[in-house]
Amino acid sequence: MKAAYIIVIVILIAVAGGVSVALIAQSAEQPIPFNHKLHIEEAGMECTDCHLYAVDGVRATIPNLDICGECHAEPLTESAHEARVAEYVREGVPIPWRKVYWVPEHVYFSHRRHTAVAEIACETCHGIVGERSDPLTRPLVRLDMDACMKCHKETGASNDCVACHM
Amino acid sequence: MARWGMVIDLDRCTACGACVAACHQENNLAAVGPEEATRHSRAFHWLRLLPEASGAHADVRMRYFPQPCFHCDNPPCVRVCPVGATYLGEEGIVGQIYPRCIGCRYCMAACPFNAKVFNWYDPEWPGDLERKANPDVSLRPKGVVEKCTFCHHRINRAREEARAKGRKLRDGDITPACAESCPARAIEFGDLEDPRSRVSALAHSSRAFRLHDDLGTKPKVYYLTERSEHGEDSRQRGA
Amino acid sequence: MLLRRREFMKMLGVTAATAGLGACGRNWLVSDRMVQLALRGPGLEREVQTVCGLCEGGCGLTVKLVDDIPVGIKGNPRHPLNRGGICPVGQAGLEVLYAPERLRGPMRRDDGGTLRPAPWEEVLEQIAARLSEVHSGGEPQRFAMLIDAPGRLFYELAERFTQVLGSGSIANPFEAETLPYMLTQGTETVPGFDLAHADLVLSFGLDLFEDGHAPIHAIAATVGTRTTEERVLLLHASSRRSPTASKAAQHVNIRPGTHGALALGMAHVLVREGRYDRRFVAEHTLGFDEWTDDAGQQRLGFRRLLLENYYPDRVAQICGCEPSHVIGFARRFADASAPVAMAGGEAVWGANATWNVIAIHALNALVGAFDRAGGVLLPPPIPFTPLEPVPRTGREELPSVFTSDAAVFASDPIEALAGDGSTTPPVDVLFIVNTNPVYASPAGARLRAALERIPTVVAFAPFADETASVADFILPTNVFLESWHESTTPPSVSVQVLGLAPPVVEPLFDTRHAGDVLLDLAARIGEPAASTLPWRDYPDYLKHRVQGLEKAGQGTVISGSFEESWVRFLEERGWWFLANSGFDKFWEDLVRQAGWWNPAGPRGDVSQLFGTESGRYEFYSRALEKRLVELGTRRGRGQAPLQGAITELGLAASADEVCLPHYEPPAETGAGELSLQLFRPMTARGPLGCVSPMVLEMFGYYTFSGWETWVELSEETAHELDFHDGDHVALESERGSIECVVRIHPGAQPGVAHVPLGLGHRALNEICTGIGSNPTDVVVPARDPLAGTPSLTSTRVQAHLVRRREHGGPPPMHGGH
Amino acid sequence: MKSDSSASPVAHGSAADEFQDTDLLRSIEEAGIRFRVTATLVFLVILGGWVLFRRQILHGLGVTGLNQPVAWGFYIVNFVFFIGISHAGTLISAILRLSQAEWRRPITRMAEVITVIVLAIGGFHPVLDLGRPERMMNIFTVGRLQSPLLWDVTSISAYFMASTVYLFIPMIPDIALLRDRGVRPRWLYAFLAWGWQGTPRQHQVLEKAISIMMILVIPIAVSVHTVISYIFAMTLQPGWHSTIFGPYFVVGAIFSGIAALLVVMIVLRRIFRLDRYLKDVHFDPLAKLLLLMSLLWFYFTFSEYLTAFFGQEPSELRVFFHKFSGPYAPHYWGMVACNFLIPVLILSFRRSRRIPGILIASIAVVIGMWLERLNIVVPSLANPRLPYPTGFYIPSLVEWGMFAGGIGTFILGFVVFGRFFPLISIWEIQEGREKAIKETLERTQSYLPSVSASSS
Repeated sequence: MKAAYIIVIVILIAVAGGVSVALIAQSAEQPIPFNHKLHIEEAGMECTDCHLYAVDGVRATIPNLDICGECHAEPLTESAHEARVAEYVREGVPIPWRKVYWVPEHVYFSHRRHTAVAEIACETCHGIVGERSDPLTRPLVRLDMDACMKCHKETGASNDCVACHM
Repeated sequence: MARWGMVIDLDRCTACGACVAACHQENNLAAVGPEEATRHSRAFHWLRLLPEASGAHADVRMRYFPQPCFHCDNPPCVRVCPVGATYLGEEGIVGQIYPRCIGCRYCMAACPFNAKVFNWYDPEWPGDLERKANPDVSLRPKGVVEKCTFCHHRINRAREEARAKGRKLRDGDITPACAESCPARAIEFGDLEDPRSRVSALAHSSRAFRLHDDLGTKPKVYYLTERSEHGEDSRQRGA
Repeated sequence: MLLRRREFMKMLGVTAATAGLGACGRNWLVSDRMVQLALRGPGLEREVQTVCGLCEGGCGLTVKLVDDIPVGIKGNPRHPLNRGGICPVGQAGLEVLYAPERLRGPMRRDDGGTLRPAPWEEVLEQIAARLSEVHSGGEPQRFAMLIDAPGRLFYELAERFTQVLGSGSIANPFEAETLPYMLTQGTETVPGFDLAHADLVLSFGLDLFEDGHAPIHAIAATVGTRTTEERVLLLHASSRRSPTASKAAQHVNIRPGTHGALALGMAHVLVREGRYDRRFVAEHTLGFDEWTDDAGQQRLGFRRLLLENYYPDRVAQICGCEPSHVIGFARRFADASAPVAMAGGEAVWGANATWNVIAIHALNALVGAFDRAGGVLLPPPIPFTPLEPVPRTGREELPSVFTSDAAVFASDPIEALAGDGSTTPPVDVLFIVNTNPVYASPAGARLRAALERIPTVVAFAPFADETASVADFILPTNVFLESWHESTTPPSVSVQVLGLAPPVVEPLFDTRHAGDVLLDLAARIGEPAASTLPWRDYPDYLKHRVQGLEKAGQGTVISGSFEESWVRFLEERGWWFLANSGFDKFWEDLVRQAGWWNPAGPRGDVSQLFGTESGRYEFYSRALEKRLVELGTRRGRGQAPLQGAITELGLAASADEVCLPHYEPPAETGAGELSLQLFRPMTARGPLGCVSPMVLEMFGYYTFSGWETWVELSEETAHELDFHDGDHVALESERGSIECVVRIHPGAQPGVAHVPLGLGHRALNEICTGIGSNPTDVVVPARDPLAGTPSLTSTRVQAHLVRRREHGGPPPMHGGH
Repeated sequence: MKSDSSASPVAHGSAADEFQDTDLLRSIEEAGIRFRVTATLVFLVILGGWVLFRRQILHGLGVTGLNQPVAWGFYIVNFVFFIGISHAGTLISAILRLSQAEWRRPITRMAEVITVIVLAIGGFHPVLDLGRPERMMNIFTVGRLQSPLLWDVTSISAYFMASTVYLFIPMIPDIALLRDRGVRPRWLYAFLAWGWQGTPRQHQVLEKAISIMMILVIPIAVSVHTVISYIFAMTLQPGWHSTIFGPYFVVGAIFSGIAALLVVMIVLRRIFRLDRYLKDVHFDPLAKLLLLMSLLWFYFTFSEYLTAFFGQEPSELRVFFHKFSGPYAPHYWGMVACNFLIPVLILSFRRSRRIPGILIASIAVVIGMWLERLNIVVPSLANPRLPYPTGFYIPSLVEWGMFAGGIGTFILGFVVFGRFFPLISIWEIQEGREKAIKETLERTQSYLPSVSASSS
């Protein structure tokens, strides 16, 4: 009799383990270790300097080549990684950044509505990226439905399903 | 809050089908193909043109109703949905939440107006037709029920514009795809609760009637009958 | 704020639970294609104005682009023609742009006879060589061109090309019917019908809201831009109970082809009850009362012809309707303040089309509906920069290949090429530009055989359609969204409008606009083409021609929602909109708004509308009399040339009547028991509509049918032939047979089978090939004796069952209970 | 065919020593080749069903015959059909036990087994019907109790729980018997026997449990089928939205339940040669009950369609004539024949109320009741209220495959159950032999005063 119980427990543990491994593997490897902290504090930049459309676009977008190219056409420091950026810029090949913050395909999230209209700071949803010097491999703040709805309830924004599920 | 509704003037509508096509393109519907459409009758639109005949042989008259979802205030489909995938929103929109719908199709059986449709197979667009998809409207996978949404992505967009400009929503800010494409300007859309809006004016006109309003579902799409001098008023002929 | 431990554990727990229960909640069935679609750029939106190139209607469109990818097409609310309205085919513009199997580059037929892709350079060099060979070979008339161009500018460029390299043999196989207006009004083009101000429209055979040259303009003008109370009153006479017929205030179901008789019956009532415009008839018409010709003979007047022959009972017997209908229509027509009578659709597709239209247009003359708001107007041609004449060196006397004496006035270009299938075609090099005659013309099969015998056939088309697949060279053209394109005032529209638009997107494949190719060929051939076609490319040519428009200073670029009456009001008071700063600003405005228009209202002087010798509306057509006498003498009937010509052409009229509006019975060919009548639903507009899956799926949208050609039968006919709704039947004539699905329509006429045009392609792209059937395959064309155009509605067919409806109850056309 | 000459009618003595109900264990002890062959054959049918279901998951519901107006078809029809048969079990065995009808003893377990298996199959059918089966758990995580489908889920799971318990409790003594006889796999019987020693205390508790379950199961069973009818009745569709649906479905369920029970009894009697236990005396009352239910069913059907026709509402009439003279006429008249004509003709005459006759009538009723569900679901969907074209429905291979899979699961369930547990309840038969005769004697004496007064 005990054997049966044991088998069931073992199965459960295996499944849980497998899932957590899968979750960790989900974390993305960035092609170039980008240091947010360096850019914000030393270079004194703002989020919207690189993520141009964070305020007036639907998607904030990851900066493309010519934004990086503005400063990094030639290497500013000696770090090897930064040299690779200049190399990318010279070849004109877009840097294959990995997108870390996802909104599921069936959700319509517009940055402008949150940043421009509701004046929400970037950190609320993206976590304090400014202080991270190592590259982002996993979302700092888990963006799930409960989080969004909780915030919507607090700020009085509509929790009508069709507001986000278009 | 608002109570979105629509008025379709049958006296103006010329059955040209522009609304059917506009809805099809705006909401990324996909054609199901000849085999599925003719042999299995699975072709579907969110807005259909209903032919209704009245009168006998020689002087039969066809009347064409553009029929979107009526977004009833007392919707039979919402009552029966086991998971709350279809629900009556705060502003009167009967929403259909695709990620929650389990595809049991009970709402299709319950809707007296057949306003709900279903993707029997995964929708495909031959060649690279996908690239034309409207990014504002999500693509629905197979197995979920879908319906006319009164183009609520346009409602949200108009609200966003209005809020960005710091003003309230005005009548006429929002035109669904069907109303926008209609050459005869037969479709009006607006807030039924706002007494100054065109829609509520028309909805209270003497010519206004609703299809099967005896069922108590309180539909929010009003039709205006054809005016007699433009042809026998079919309402008197016992539609 | 690292991922908090509690959150991590909770997430782990939830995931374990769901994993354990079979990954519920996660959408693992959503294919990645959908996820990847959502990952576009920032989602920046902009809107661009353009003009629809999918049919001749010339509607103004607004294309919504997100990150430079077109995602939506809607009507341009400011465009004067459609005022924001758009038809289903227009909406499918993006489905045509991204349609599968679009030609990706030029194709050339190798000696093995198969079409192989080839580079542009090589192909153009070879074509240029062939052209200069023909040009210098002393027989320039061996080069001809068939073209269907929605815009005058492109047509004039092509015409210039054929004049300089050939003998001007250029023809539009599907030209609008201009002969009746030329005979009565003396105009070269179809006059404009001012639908925006008419309060009653009497349409014969023309489903105003579905068919015709610009249906969306018709809807917008008669209904869209007006309040419900002012909406137009539509009287409709046709043999089919179409949606427009059901929309009309009154619809009379008449026998096919008898539209002319009904018009004359109404004219009889107008004249007998004296409800016609006496002043207009007296001052501006000819041949109404008895008159003596220059030979001193007393000639029959139109009045007496009407009173003697077309009394309501006889007309009702001809048309198969009630005399009260004829009288009622006439009185309602006369009582209206701004009535206008129009002909189209099945009335102009018969062998007696010209006679029908002459009789119908006579009604407009009787109520004096010329040169007044809501009546018949003649919009002057758009003042483009005129082109200097082509330097003709000894080519004047060479006739165009397409003129032949088969018919009295003109002849069918396809018939001239196709011949009787065995003769060697009169052409060595043939250009076929943006038209598909092998599919669309009843003589398509013979034409196809002829094309195979023509040494060089160059087809300009975006798809490898039926005509292109027979050609030696296929030069892929752009879909209208990919190139500069223009469209001028569609026939029967009273507003002068020019639609001119730059490309909305970069061409998807290696395709070019036909205009660019012609200019490129001219440059390659060198003199004399290079000098007469000096423009660098098509936009350059357009710019050159539009300069004249800016100098003329009339009309305005489409901007803001100026009501046309306001524009005219200002113009009458000397305000000229275009006195703005120079051509470049004008050009930039024109291109941004993709259109110019001039609300050409009444000219104030009626006689300007009549180009006849007498300067009047000729009930008795002198031009027709002159040409018939010529034909009579040429055919050796010297002593009574008129009567000789009548017997020669097999007309039913007597010598007195022939030049007056009279009724000619419709010709009937074949021996079947059903009269085959064709119609064009809204979803069959333009040649490219059917590459879009949406258009095909909603092809019969008002009968819940799609992807199939149907035949509308009346209940009695279906009962006689034992057909049920939904059965598949074959309609046969001596030329072949087509398969259709039976739709029992409660209002259909017994003994008449109505079949929609638009489907039945054998080659276009994989989506529409083999879908439905093409009714022109079974049409046995009788010929219109005057205009020479083949008739589409003169065939009698035999119907027999192919297979029963496979399943369940019939989809009742009239919608059940 | 009287065949009980061999065993003396009255046997006494404790169950353990002279145990003569050996043939009841035949299905367990001699479960040789025939069991394996039938099991594998039926398993293949079910496997075919799963392969088709996998195809449906990958391609979508398009592989079925469902289409735009007719959104429900075979799966819902079979769902109602299988749950209908489930009323064979608990309801009938509970009523027979309640009325202490002695002839119930060999029947009750078979009935309860039918219920449990068919409930499992029927309960799974709505999952087959889902467009997104992987979101099935949404019903529990975000379920809305206001939806008739949720009432349905709750009532069916309650009924399944109740009828499993109601099946298991009376089996405990038999399992203990098997445990004592050392039938392989011993651990199964040891575990399931739950430590039964047959002490009077345990008997008393067992009797009490059975009587509680008896009372409990009847209302649940009635509620299950009323709630299934509410799925249709709660909508506004013509032909569905009528008050008679609740009782109509319950009557239909009992009707098809009895028919299914009779079929199973006859088949098992034939296979396991149980004619010593299932005599005519068992079949005759059930057959009469079937006849009664056929008349009752006809009464309900007649009144439903008369009200629809007499009311002359256009949408109702459209559905009505769709069944009477339209494309569903063969199904409709087939149903009336199978449910009313055949059973009444066969069962109302003693001569034809024999086992073969009963078999024919029962099979006709099972088919008739399946047709009845089809006649209810599809025509109402095929005739929309608005002037849409009339719909049609042609089941596809996948749907037929799933139906065969369902029936296969039913047969497999029985075969496997028969392999491990006795199909007739042994201890009740023995208890019948020992106590039942005395009890019935006392009971009849208690209410027949003249017999007790003469005291002879």
